[in-house]
Amino acid sequence: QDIIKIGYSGPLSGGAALYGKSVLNGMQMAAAEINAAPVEIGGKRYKVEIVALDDKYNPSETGINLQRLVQQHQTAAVLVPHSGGVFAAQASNEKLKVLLLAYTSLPAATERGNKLTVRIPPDFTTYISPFIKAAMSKYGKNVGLAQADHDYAKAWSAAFKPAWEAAGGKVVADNPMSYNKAADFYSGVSRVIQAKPDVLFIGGASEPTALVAKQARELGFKGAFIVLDQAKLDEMAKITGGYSTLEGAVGVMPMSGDDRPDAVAFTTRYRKLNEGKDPSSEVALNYTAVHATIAAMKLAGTVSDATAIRAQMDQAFRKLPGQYNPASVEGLDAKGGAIVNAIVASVENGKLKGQLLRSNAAGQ
Amino acid sequence: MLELTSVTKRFGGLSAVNGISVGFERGTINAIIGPNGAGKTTFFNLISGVMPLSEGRIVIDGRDVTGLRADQMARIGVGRTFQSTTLFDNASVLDNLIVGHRIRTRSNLLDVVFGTRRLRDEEAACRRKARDALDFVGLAHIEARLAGDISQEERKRVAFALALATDPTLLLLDEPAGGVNPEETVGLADLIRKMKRSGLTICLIEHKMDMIMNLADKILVLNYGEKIAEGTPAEVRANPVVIEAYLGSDHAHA
Amino acid sequence: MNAKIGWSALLALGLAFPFMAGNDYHLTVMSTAYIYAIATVGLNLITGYTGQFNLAHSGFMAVGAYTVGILTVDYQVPFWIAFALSGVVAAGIGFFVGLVSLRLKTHFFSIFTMCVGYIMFLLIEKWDSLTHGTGGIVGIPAPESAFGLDFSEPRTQYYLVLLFLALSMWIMHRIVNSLLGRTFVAIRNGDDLAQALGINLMRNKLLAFMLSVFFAGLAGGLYAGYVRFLGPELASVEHTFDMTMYMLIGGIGTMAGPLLGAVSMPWLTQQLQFLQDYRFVVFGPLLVALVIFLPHGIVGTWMARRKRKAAQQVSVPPVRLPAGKGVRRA
Amino acid sequence: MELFLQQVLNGLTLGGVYCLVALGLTLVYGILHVPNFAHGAFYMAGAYCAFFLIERLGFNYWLAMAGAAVAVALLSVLAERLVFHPLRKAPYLHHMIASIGILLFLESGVQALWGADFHRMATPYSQILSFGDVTLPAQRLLIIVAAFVLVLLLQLFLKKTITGATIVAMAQNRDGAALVGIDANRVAMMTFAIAGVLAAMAAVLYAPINLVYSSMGHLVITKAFVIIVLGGMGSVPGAIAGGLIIGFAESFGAFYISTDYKDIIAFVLLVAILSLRPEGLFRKGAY
Amino acid sequence: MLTLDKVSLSYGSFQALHGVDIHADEGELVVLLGANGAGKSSIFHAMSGLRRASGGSIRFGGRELVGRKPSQIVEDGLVHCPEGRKLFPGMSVLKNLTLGGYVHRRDSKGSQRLLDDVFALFPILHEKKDCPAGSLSGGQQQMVAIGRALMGRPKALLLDEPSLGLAPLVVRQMFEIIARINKAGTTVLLAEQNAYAALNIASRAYVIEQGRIVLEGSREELLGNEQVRKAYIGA
Ligand SMILES: Nc1ncnc2c1ncn2[C@@H]1O[C@H](COP(=O)(O)OP(=O)(O)OP(=O)(O)O)[C@@H](O)[C@H]1O
Ligand SMILES: Nc1ncnc2c1ncn2[C@@H]1O[C@H](COP(=O)(O)OP(=O)(O)OP(=O)(O)O)[C@@H](O)[C@H]1O
Ligand SMILES: [Mg+2]
Ligand SMILES: [Mg+2]
Repeated sequence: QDIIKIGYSGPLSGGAALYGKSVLNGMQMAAAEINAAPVEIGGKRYKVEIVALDDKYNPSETGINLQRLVQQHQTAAVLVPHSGGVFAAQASNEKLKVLLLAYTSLPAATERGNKLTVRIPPDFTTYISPFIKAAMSKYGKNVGLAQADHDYAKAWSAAFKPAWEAAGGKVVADNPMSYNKAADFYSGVSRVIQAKPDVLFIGGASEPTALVAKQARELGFKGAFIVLDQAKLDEMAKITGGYSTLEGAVGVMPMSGDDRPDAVAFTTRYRKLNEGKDPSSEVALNYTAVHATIAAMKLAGTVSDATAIRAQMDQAFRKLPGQYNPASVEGLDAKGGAIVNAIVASVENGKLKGQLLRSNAAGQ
Repeated sequence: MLELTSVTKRFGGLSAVNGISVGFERGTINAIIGPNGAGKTTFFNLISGVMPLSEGRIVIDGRDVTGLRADQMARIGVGRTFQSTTLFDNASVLDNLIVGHRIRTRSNLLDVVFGTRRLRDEEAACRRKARDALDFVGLAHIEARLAGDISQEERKRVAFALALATDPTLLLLDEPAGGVNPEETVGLADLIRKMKRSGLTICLIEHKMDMIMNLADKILVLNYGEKIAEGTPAEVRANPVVIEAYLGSDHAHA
Repeated sequence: MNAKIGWSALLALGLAFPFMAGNDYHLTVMSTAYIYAIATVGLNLITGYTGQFNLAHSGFMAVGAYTVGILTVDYQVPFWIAFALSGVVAAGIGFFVGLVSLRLKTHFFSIFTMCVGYIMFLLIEKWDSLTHGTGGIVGIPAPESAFGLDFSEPRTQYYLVLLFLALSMWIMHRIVNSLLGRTFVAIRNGDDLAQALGINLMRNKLLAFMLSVFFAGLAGGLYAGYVRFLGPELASVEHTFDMTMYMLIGGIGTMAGPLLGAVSMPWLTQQLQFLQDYRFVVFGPLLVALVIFLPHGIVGTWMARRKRKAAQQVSVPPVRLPAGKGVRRA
Repeated sequence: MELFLQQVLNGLTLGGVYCLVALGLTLVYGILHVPNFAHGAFYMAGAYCAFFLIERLGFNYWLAMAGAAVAVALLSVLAERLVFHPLRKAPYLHHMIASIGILLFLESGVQALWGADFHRMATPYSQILSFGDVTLPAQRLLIIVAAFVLVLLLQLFLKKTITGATIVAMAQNRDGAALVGIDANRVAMMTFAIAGVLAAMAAVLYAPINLVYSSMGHLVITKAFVIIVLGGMGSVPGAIAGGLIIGFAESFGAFYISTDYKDIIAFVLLVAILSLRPEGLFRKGAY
Repeated sequence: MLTLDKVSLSYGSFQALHGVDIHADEGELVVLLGANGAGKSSIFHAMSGLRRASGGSIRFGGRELVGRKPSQIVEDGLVHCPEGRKLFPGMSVLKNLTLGGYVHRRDSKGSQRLLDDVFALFPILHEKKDCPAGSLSGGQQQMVAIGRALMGRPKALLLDEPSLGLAPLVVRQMFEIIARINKAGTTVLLAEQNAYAALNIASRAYVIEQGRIVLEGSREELLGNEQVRKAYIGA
């Protein structure tokens, strides 16, 4: 019985360790499931092993780890969950002939033509117009921007602003904040509130996002929140002490609120394995990615030819049995980015209400 | 050669040196004495440019040097030693001394990178100068010892050598015999005389009256930053103001 | 003479390393370590030899890296030209930073430069139009082939970095052992005394500072061509701490120490990868122990012992007779 | 006007927390003559202690604060004994690296023990007070009041008690202190303990309006450094004034200039002030 | 009551004391004479524990002092009033004096009484009791230093060059006070360069050169010794 190794290089220590560990958790959960019934590829039976290395969120260490994973561990695929690491890995992954599973929503990860990259999360721009529709119709046309200031949030707001204006709205305040470096958001939030917005655009990591929402309420803000997808509404509710503070918030439906049967089954499984903790979308998507990678190997009939595996990834996602695809990835687009039919969630009367992003897929 | 006109230094409200005017002749030994805190070290700091003057004028060989920085003063030829000597303890005595002549060299970064002729010549010159200076103070035999391992008196001599390596014309010595025993003090006094013979002008601060009285051509007495007396050892020793403020009856008429 | 043999042996080892290394991973670790070694050797000049502890060093490394990144990606300047500028730009900025900061002494200087480092970091992060902000600079080209060498190959890259490391060491060796180096050391030992010896403090400290950040900039330029992606975290003060640690562990104020530290520590942290979560639980106390028990670093401790021995062989300290004045009491 | 007052209150809140951390740092500086980079980790440890006392053992907020203060004081004293005391004659670079070692150890230790998750500490005082248009959550008021009281107590302790005077005496003249019979080791340990207590209390006061996570100390410690340099190293009034200055600079900067650039404001302020007054605002000459 | 037996002391590689033997009986006033750097202060440092003797033994009232901490030695009743005063410059005169009684802090009444005595001894200090010690003149600072040492209720008092840098008038006053303290029952060890004045109030004296005791004798013996007159009195 041989072993397929899938590498991971991401933060396991320092400030971003929590995030890195959720990603790794999802990967390991998938590996455990596969190993329960070893796969057969090209006539051989395989087990899957996840090899994890810490890169402290530091791109140059990602570069080193990639080399190490490929050359010492002969990993066929490596998952990197941060954009800097992805870009650094892309300097050599083609030469190393290793499949790069990029967990970053930045379109640049796939737009630069790297032939061995798969972008796991969906393109965030698909969320923008349903979010705007939901918030603007009920709460008003003035939006204040108070999102985080890291790369992803910046890309989000850059796409969001023109869309909001195109929908007839007005940006009354634009005040990005350091969610992970600021000691206090009070002044920053009051600066945005001062412009009397109807809607606040917020988002970064869930917990500070929740603080921003909470402080906005404390300062008298009564409108809606548009929450960019990095922040998970369920995790935010834990910080704010329930959904009532988040009344009117629009965001992506968290895994725990996704009532599609595959998602519910996954959530139940995950809770059982993790002391009742809810899975986040990082867990679900990277779980799916590992399953899909193995499926692609099966389709390609090879565990080592990255080009052949990459060519089968789209198919692999499409054909993945529902139980292994809790996040409902429907396939890859032309550039290698995942297509996902997510659920847009809004908080109404203290409860999450969901609506599928593309209702034509509702018949699933 | 050195002319000071109403030199003053104030620290906040305190006048550490207050309106001192004095002149020192070329090739003489001049002592500055006074109680602790009288402003002697400060007086040296002013002459050597370590601190800017609050008021007054300093003229060396007819040239007004008021307001020059310490390194500029050194270039003009003012060398000095410090009340407590700092040497690089982990290097040999010679290595400590080589930098002393740096001031008279001109090689720069480019010379260093390209290893030019000039650099090599100047390094040799510095080495030679260091050896000469060490020879002059009578320590040629310890050039290879670590500076941290030599005795107190040897440190004082190395400090002299370091100052001599800068090719000074005026040498300021702050308590050169401080922490040195009476026997060795005699040796140091001889060394200071030898420097005088070689043409240097010397100013020194010292509490050891026996040494001063035998050595100095002229004594300047400070108290609370003011000049209270100036003159030959005999004059100063007989001066009642000095006896009152500093010498006490013990040293008078010794 | 001994030293020459030692250095030649080290160089030979460096040249032979790719043939001994099992795979490119080892080359990558080594090349990255060399890049940081160049920066560390630079830091050693201002901190170890001149005695001014600069905490903005990684900021200057980032300046060099971004010089290459911005010029090659946004202005299509060939790598080699941009690279040539990386050290110069860092030194240029170093001039202005040094002019203000070098008036301060000891930890005032350190904390001041720490703030300067932060400002550099924040500027890189916020100044989107120039630095691409938090997104970082993507797609930096590998150094163009020259003399028929393809610098996107790990092995040639390794030799390229090694070449610059050797050059840096050689230049540093020249500086440190020249009158200029002695001037810097004199400033470290006591700036009052140095000034009294006619050394212009500001000019020399500034020169040391600019040289030091020149090396940082150069290392940054190499980094840009090697990692080919740049993000603001390159400027974060943690990297300066890392370099300080390399310097201290190897032996601050020595030639070989910082090199040894910078090359060996990354291997140590790589070896500790298996500890995963516990990596720094082990590493932290290790660091403390090293500092307490080997205060002069590995090379420093060894050198001090050797020097003392050599010095004692040269001359026997003169024996002093007791003064024996007066009546010795009964 | 309300908005202005709002910023004043924000500045006081931030300034209060910064003051407490900076005071600990400046007291330790008086003893060590070296900035202690591990102080931020003590702050973090304080928040974690209290959090687990509340969550796992069901302590109430104030008891948890006391528990955290004791625990961090012990931790701080331990660091003094095991690390800084053996290093007391080493150059300051060594202290710095050693304190970074402690920092790495504590942070990764906390992470290994309790995971990297963000935690939220509940406050017993969740009311929101309003004065006209000025909003003030009770916890923020508590921070302001508590910081004020603690600073006052510390001042009284240092000025009015003989034990407090020993700390000041050590900072002013170490040999002199030994000669009147002050046990240098005891005072050093006491100072570290007080610094630990202040850091823990600051953390527990602040945690309910923020989050508890392993790198939470970074931010505060960097600011605290800026503060004690600004105020003059080792100066208690300087640390207080510096804390308030940075607190206000951040709240007003974030509001009136740019939230995005508010961190730069604090650092630029320091760089500007140090360029003009190298010895800080409150330090007269050298002693 | 105080005996030094073959005490040595080194600063790094430099040995400052080479086997020094000294003793002082209860109620004596013993003077240490020696040039700059002879090792007088080093002897005091070894006694008060500021520097650890590298060899030999120091016994005080039957107790070995080598290895004891300075704070314990003060508690034992041996108080050192150092060269250069080592005051707390930013603290008030009163605070400096109060801290002098630190080891007796439990007996605040006794300390209060002693404080009154000190103020009686140095009336000027009472006037200046709220001024920062650093702002006083040299002579006044010396008084604070002696007062502070007295507050430690010394059985034996080590005075290191109390006349250093003081105007002659103040010097004479200082020696009178020292004699008075001694008369009141405190054993005093006095290091001085001002040999003549010191010998005048001394019971016995030692002469130190280069870290070695080279001469010992009663006041009369030393005053009568030709070499001592030449080397240290200068007349
Ligand atoms: N940098 C300074 N800032 C403030 N005051 C100072 C400074 N330097 C010296 N002083 C003060 O100026 C006065 C004169 O000091 P100085 O060191 O010149 O005395 P000195 O005569 O050399 O004494 P000693 O014999 O003890 O060396 C003293 O009162 C001292 O406290
Ligand atoms: N901290 C130190 N480090 C190195 N050497 C020292 C130190 N303190 C004193 N010495 C040296 O030890 C010797 C004895 O010094 P000590 O201070 O005991 O002399 P002293 O007799 O008190 O002189 P003074 O009359 O100047 O006070 C001197 O040579 C001095 O230079
Ligand atoms: Mg002086
Ligand atoms: Mg003495």
